[in-house]
Amino acid sequence: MTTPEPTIHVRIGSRFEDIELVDLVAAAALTHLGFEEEVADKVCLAIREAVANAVQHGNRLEPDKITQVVLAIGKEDLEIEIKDEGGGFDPESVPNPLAAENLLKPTGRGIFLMRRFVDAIDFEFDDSGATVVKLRKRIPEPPKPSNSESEVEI
Amino acid sequence: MTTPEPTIHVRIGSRFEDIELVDLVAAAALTHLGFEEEVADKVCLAIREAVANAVQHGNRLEPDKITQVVLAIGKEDLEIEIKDEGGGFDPESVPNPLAAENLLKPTGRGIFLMRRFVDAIDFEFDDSGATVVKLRKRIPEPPKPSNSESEVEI
Amino acid sequence: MKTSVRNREGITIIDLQGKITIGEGDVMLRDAVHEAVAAGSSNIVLNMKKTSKMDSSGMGELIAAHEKVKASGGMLRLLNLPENILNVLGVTQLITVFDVFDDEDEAIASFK
Amino acid sequence: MKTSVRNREGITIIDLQGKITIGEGDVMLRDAVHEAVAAGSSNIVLNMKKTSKMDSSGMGELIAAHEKVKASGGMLRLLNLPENILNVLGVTQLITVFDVFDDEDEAIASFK
Ligand SMILES: Nc1ncnc2c1ncn2[C@@H]1O[C@H](COP(=O)(O)OP(=O)(O)O)[C@@H](O)[C@H]1O
Ligand SMILES: Nc1ncnc2c1ncn2[C@@H]1O[C@H](COP(=O)(O)OP(=O)(O)O)[C@@H](O)[C@H]1O
Repeated sequence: MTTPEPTIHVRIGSRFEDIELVDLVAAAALTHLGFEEEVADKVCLAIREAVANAVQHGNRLEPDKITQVVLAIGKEDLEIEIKDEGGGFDPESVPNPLAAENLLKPTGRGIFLMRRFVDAIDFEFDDSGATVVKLRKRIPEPPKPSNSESEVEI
Repeated sequence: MTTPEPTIHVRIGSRFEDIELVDLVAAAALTHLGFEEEVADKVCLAIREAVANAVQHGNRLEPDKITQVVLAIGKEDLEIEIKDEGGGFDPESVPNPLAAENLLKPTGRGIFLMRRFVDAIDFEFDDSGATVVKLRKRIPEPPKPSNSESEVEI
Repeated sequence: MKTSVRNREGITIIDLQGKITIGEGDVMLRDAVHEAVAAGSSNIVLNMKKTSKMDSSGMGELIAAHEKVKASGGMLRLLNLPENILNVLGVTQLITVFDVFDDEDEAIASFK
Repeated sequence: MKTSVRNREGITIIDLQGKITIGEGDVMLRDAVHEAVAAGSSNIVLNMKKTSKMDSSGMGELIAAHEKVKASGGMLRLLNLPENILNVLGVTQLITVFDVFDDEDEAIASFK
């Protein structure tokens, strides 16, 4: 038997202010894992975009619908799952926000930012059609906690 | 139906470094809830002590044993549960660390600190004898997220 | 998020402080720009020196602000973009849409 | 946690930086004090100016350090306690056990 990998499971309603909670918790986990601030900011933005989509498009801001976020700290990778209770969608049909005709559109950059800021992204749709977004990001080496620095001089 | 209350569930193995993860995640939640830094530090210390006991005394640092921490954000209170897979203990028989004969003892201050730094504490023991420590702390008013400050001048 | 508005040489400068993110900061950015335009400002500088983060909703409102100001016959300038925001505007190529300045005097002078 | 050791007028000053908490910081505090005593230091100042937090394990090691130094015929002083650490030492009444200083010169002079 090996030591179980730490996981953080955040369960929120479908309110905008709960997105902030997920962002802060994810930032805490990334700090613990030794991510540099600049990288942590990008991963947090990817998570934030996925949660915003779950809350907004998946759960359509219906107050009783749940958004769940799981952060699983693996040996090499941080795996993040964002799950809603919505009706799913077709990720293939999302237009490219860099195309000239889309550049000035006010929306449509969330999934693009996710793709850019994590190492892997996958969309799954469960039996009810609800969306599970899976993000993966390599944990920096050495994967030690933030208080591991040491220097003893006598 | 009302909006479900946000909950954060952290599941760790029984390693000291995982205590740090719980501390950072709890601090993030307390920041989000608008706790002042000084109060947040105290609540985090109470949580840290309970987790350290779960890891050390409950799970005896056995790598495959799980410690679980749930932070449930209620309307008025933050409820925190810390659960281990140990054999339980008798909280009544824990000596008072302020007594003269205990003042210089190197251990025995954890539960005392928990009692001092939260509003309510309760110990429960499930069928297997494992310990569930329940801590409760009033959420400061107004219970708004940290980014709620606003000031518009035209 | 916190917005405050000041005037320099007929140019409206909106100082933004905090998060321009979904549900609050984005709405406050929109409101501040709309109110400034309604109050007759045509040329606007958004000073983002104290902006801590921006998500795709914030970017959307930034574009909307740009369009709104243009429609009113004025111009929008961005001032003092922090590194992380420069980065997301770069990745999304929105940086090509905006006139960006590091110096308030230069931003003001650019309207002349 | 990070410890570094310096000497002033025959007194050993151990500067502690970071968290004196279970599993790492507590062990490093213990090791630093043991090594200093083994190297012949009898009078020791723990400078906690940059100590960010302390839990009950850290307090336990602080008491152990106190006892260890006393047993070697010396004295231990605490210097520059941050507010939060003063607070937990106050709540547990450990503050009554230690000699606490705000000024390094005074801490050094106290051994004379
Ligand atoms: N969880 C989801 N459930 C349903 N539809 C979604 C979900 N996530 C994304 N979408 C769809 O994909 C589109 C593109 O998403 P995105 O790139 O994040 O941009 P935006 O959210 O600004 O529209 C959305 O407009 C929406 O139609
Ligand atoms: N989760 C737990 N499982 C089993 N025993 C526990 C648990 N928590 C506390 N105890 C018992 O209560 C005692 C007092 O705990 P505490 O006040 O935290 O001080 P310390 O951990 O320093 O001994 C412990 O020494 C241990 O015997």
